Amino acid sequence: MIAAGCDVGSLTTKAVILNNARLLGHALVRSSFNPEKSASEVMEKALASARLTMDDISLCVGTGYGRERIGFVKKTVSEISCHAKGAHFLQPSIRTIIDIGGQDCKAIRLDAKGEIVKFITNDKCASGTGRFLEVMAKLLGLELGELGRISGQATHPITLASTCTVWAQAEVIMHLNEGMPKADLAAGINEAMAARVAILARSVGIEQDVCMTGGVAKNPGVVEAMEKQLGVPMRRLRLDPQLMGALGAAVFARERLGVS
Amino acid sequence: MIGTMREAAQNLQNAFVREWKKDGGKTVGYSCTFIPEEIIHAAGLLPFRLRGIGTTSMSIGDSYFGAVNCSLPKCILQLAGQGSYTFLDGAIITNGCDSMRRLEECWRKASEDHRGTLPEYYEYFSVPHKSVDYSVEFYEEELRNMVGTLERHFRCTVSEQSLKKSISLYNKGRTLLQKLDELRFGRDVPISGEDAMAVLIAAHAMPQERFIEMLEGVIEGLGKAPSVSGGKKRLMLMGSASDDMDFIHVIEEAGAIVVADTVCYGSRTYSALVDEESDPLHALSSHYLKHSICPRMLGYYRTRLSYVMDLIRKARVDGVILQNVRFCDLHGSENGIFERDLEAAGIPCMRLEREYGPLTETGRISMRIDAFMERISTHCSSIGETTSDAARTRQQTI
Amino acid sequence: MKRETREYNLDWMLWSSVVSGSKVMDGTDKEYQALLRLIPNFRGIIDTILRQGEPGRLFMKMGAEYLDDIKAVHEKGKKLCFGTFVASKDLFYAFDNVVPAWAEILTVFATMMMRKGTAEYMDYCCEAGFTETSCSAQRGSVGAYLAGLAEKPDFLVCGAPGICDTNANAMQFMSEYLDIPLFQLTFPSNLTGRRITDYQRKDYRALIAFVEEHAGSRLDEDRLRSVLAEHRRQDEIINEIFDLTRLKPCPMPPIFNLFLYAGRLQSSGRKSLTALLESMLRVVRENAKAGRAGTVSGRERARLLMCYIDHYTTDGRFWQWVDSQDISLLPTLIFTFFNRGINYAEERQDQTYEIDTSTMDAMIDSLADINSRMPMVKQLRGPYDAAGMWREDLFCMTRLMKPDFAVYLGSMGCRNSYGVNKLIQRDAERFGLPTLLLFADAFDDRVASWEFCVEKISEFMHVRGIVS
Amino acid sequence: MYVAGCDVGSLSAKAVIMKDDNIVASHIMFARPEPSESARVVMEETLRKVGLSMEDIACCVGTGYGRNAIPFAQACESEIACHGKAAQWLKPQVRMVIDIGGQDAKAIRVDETGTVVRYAYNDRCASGTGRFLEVMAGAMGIDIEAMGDISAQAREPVTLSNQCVVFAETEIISLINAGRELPDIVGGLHRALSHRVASLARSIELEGEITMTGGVAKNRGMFTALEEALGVKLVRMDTDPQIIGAVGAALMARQTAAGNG
Ligand SMILES: Nc1ncnc2c1ncn2[C@@H]1O[C@H](COP(=O)(O)OP(=O)(O)O)[C@@H](O)[C@H]1O
Ligand SMILES: Nc1ncnc2c1ncn2[C@@H]1O[C@H](COP(=O)(O)OP(=O)(O)O)[C@@H](O)[C@H]1O
Ligand code: SF4
Ligand code: SF4
Ligand code: SF4
Repeated sequence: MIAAGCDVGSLTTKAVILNNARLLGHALVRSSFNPEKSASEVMEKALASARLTMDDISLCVGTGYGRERIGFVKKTVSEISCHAKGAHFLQPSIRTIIDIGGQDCKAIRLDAKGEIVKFITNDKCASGTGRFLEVMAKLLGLELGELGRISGQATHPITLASTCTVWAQAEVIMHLNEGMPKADLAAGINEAMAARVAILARSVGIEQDVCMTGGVAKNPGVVEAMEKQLGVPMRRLRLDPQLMGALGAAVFARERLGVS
Repeated sequence: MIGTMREAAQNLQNAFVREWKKDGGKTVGYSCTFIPEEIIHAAGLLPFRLRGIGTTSMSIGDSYFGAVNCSLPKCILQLAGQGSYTFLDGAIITNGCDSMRRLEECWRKASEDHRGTLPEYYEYFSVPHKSVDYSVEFYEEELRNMVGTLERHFRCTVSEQSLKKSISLYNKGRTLLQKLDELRFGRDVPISGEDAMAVLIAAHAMPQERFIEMLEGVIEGLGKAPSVSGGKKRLMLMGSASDDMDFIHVIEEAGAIVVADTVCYGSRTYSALVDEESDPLHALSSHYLKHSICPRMLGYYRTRLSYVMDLIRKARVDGVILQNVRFCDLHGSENGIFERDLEAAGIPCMRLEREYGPLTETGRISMRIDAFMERISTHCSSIGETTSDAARTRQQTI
Repeated sequence: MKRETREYNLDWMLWSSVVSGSKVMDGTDKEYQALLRLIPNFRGIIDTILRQGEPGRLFMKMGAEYLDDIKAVHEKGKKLCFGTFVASKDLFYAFDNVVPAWAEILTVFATMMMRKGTAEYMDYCCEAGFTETSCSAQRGSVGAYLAGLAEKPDFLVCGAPGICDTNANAMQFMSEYLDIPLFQLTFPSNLTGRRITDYQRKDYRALIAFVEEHAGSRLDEDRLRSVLAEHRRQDEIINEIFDLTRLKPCPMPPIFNLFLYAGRLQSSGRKSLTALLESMLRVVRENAKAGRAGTVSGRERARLLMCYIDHYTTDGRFWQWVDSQDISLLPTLIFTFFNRGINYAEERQDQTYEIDTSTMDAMIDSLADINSRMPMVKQLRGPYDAAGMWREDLFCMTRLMKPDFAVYLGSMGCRNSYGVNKLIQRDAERFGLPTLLLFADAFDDRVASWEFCVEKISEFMHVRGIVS
Repeated sequence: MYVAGCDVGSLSAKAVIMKDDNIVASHIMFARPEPSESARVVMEETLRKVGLSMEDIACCVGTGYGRNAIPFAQACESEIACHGKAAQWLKPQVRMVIDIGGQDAKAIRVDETGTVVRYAYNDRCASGTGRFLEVMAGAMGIDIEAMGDISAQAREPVTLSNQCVVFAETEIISLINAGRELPDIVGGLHRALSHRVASLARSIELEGEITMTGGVAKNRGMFTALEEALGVKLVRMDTDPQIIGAVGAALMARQTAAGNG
């Protein structure tokens, strides 16, 4: 039986199709203002990549901010549970997950069975979310992917004084004008991000293995800064970390179908 | 009947207040559960717990309070400044918490810019922060002053007799609320948390006599009512003041039922009865200082913890929501210790920070509640278990 | 918290910095310069302090003595009492086996001397479950204690309930988190009156009983008498210094402010403070005689009254900056202690305390009275415009010291002062005192950098025509 | 005698040339990353409009957040002083100026000579500034210029709970998803911002006639929302409110030049 998961996030919409433990297809699109449309779009793409049609899917579980509005979904599960499920599915030794998405960030701790012991989410301010990085990348004229890579070349990372995304932006502009190398700026940005998230992560209690999920986990600069901050290695997962929520949803669907 | 109470809970100047005013009755607002309603009642006045519901703007609240103050007193100030509280003939503010006590000055100042928005009777009373002999004595003296100022301003007399009568009336209300709790604590709960919240709020927003009358009816009706709790997880709400039924609604929409709480506006006021035998002011002073579970009484955390543990057991609670209004120091910090201790006892907890005021962030709140519900469903913790994973893993964490 | 941070104890680090700082002046100027290079992180503040000559050196020695006691408390077989600055020290120095450590003082030391301030300790509080919106003055050091990075206190004493929730909560949290007994001194919202005095004296006696129990020793009458006598002597010197600060130009060097209140908060009743104060008085007198301002240049361009607290972050550059701008810093408002005879209390003697050493009871009453007039305890316990509260104190100071402008600076955790600072600003402006509310945190430059603060203060001085 | 004022803001650079009591030319453009570059370009453009060159300018004063980087400015003044000065000069009855720019909001009280007597600025969060509206406009895919007209059609403006610019964006998206009308959302945004600014203004006590300056004042939705929030009619500037800071700087330049000559 074929199961699917669809994660309608604030910034991106993701879908994963599973047959037992085998990944048949996946897709990722930018979220539009209409979650229904984003969901069908991403699902079509995922189905195409798996050479399937909607009729082949026995059950699809939805998650993410827009989860209640996906037409083809029978059941919904929160993102927190999905990220936990997905990460545990890929790597059962994971005990702590740091998920940074576009609009929030979460720290989740699991037990050996993959069940959630504790979680914390940030919801005060946009600093410490993926959006912060996007704003900064745009400012530096870099692709999101580059922001992480280039920070490896930094020699003197800057320190950002402001926590507000918008003010931090002004600060970065100032440094840019001073002719500061982009690598140093990028490194400073990634470090600022990691420092903010590390507080959250530590308050949930770090236990190894630790992994990062969500789009920001694709930024190696943040991942390394995080390792430095927390003093533990981040376990790399075998699948695009941004898909973790959708994968978890698909695993839920599969469990629902009674496949163990 | 519950519908009427909901109406009373959702509107500032509700039908009961209007009726009371129409008959020439006077109303006195008060800021905190540490002010004995009995005294206001004994003076022939209607005690009305100050609230901040239905604000759509903070333009007045923010121009006096600072950016780091809690939104509850700010909302009250906003309403006051807008003239929504002109139905009050008096207001009593205390040093409940820091932001709340600053309401005293802010309201007074705001009334200079927004004329006619300060009740004529406007007083500040100082509630001690500990419950020892000399503080009970001190507070008794404050209460005596309160009686004096009320008598002078409203030209009434508060006799020992009338005080005793009020105490016994309010005790009756407390007893009934305890009965309601018993119904909520049973396996089959006949009332949703949202409705129960309406009842609890109404208790401080209408004449107590009327409230008692209605509550008796409600309880009788609930005795025969079907269960609304089937298959639902039983939650308890702790932390900052909350009089927002929509908030409870969001929680219950996730498939839970709120069966108990320890919050202000909720069931903070009736766990014990006032002694009816001894001198009334002394009895009130001692009751209010000794039976509160508010963290403003500093140094009594252990007492509160054992109260909470007891409540959790009695109400068969599956999980606890530890919420606090942003910048609420008292609950914000106490929730941290509660989380540690409750989790160690095997009770799943979730911390949530929110704003007081119209509930618009439902998306984020319900996402968390969903996740929490998913967590307790799989975890299936029962209170009997002593050490949970949480407790065990704490030792190993960094 | 980073692993590197976990490798050192906060009290040890502060001790070693201050002790070496207090010794750098002992050598030649060349040695001094060389040593300064070795301490890049707090070179600025050490230099600013030591440049004051003898008072600076005595200040460092006093700090070293204080920190040495704290760091080695258990080695010396003594008990460590941890608390907040709103409880006076005299009582504890009257026990021969109690060492008092106060959260805010340690935070200030660490904020000024450590490269990244106390950010990691502050964050550790949140990691431990303590609310991140609370006051940075406590979090800065409490975080280190929660993390076990300091000698564990034997008991806690807090004087903040009724004055400041967030402060009191920090102590309550610490007490529960580390399982340490806690005593809370409480205060009614008024300052004077028989009932109030009675209450406070009873509460203070309960405190003494608590300390005796946990220190395992009794309060010694003779020791207490000598501590209080020393305190009285210190008050007299301070009275004279304060009187001289009324002169235009103000003969007191800006950083003396820090010496004054830090000294009183950490070492009141101790000989080391008396020596420091005597030395300060000599300097101030000389400046006054010469008609010089206390600034390095000897000139005074403007008189600034910090109407709440000072700014401590980024190497304590606040004092350096004020000095370099030829701004006289008048005594910081909240750090006024209200001893009998002090000039700002001229017409309100009932708000002051008097030290009576005749009997044990009289001494305890004096202690209670001192304590109920501690910084913040006095000005923030009740409505800001009630008698003896913030507004009245501000106006009295303004009449007396004639500041050109006032700046409010506090902490983001401060519900109390943020709850009324707009009101006080409004009143101050009507009173004719230009007042700036600075949206920054005195202990945490992540809220707003020191550069931002300088810009805002300069802009204010300029726009409001305080300097041309 | 010609004088000039140059205001290099966070979002836009503005320049004004004055002769006697008249504004003879002005120009607004988006700020470049380098403030000195913005200043140079905006000044050149302004000069070009009246066929002048920098030599013709007796004095130029710089203001705005990039003021210290303007190479040709003889002096610098804070925006607070400039907005206060110019608003009162243009509308003598004005005693209070509310300036909302891209990066901050200020309430300024002036006396009858245009001298600042009190002021307050917003706290360190972008949510009370023009940037807030820009980000929201971006999220809804509409033009910032069109916001005023759209909000005029609002019937039931929404209430926003979130103060953070970025989170408010999420909220907007969910409101759109919930099927709320665009005008109601835009109206709600204006209301939210105007209430924040109104509380800022109230905190220094409203006095006399009030006007609004800065780029956001061009948005008529904000203008009416602020009038509602404050409960008073605002004085409308005949001059483009976005250049008021630069006008103030030019007035300061005139003073300096007169003092020198
Ligand atoms: N290729 C990439 N490299 C680095 N970071 C990325 C990349 N793609 C996305 N991101 C980051 O991930 C964030 C989006 O994360 P995502 O998990 O998709 O969010 P959501 O679930 O809220 O839609 C973006 O804000 C961006 O910072
Ligand atoms: N034509 C316009 N219509 C409506 N709003 C505008 C217009 N132009 C600019 N704005 C608003 O003005 C803000 C910029 O104001 P401005 O005074 O130029 O800022 P700064 O001085 O900081 O550069 C923008 O954030 C935008 O909200
Ligand atoms: S939380 Fe405590 S202090 Fe605050 S209003 Fe309730 S009882 Fe009073
Ligand atoms: S600064 Fe404010 S919050 Fe901090 S201790 Fe003082 S009153 Fe309390
Ligand atoms: S500081 Fe910036 S990022 Fe934070 S809440 Fe405000 S606008 Fe949002």
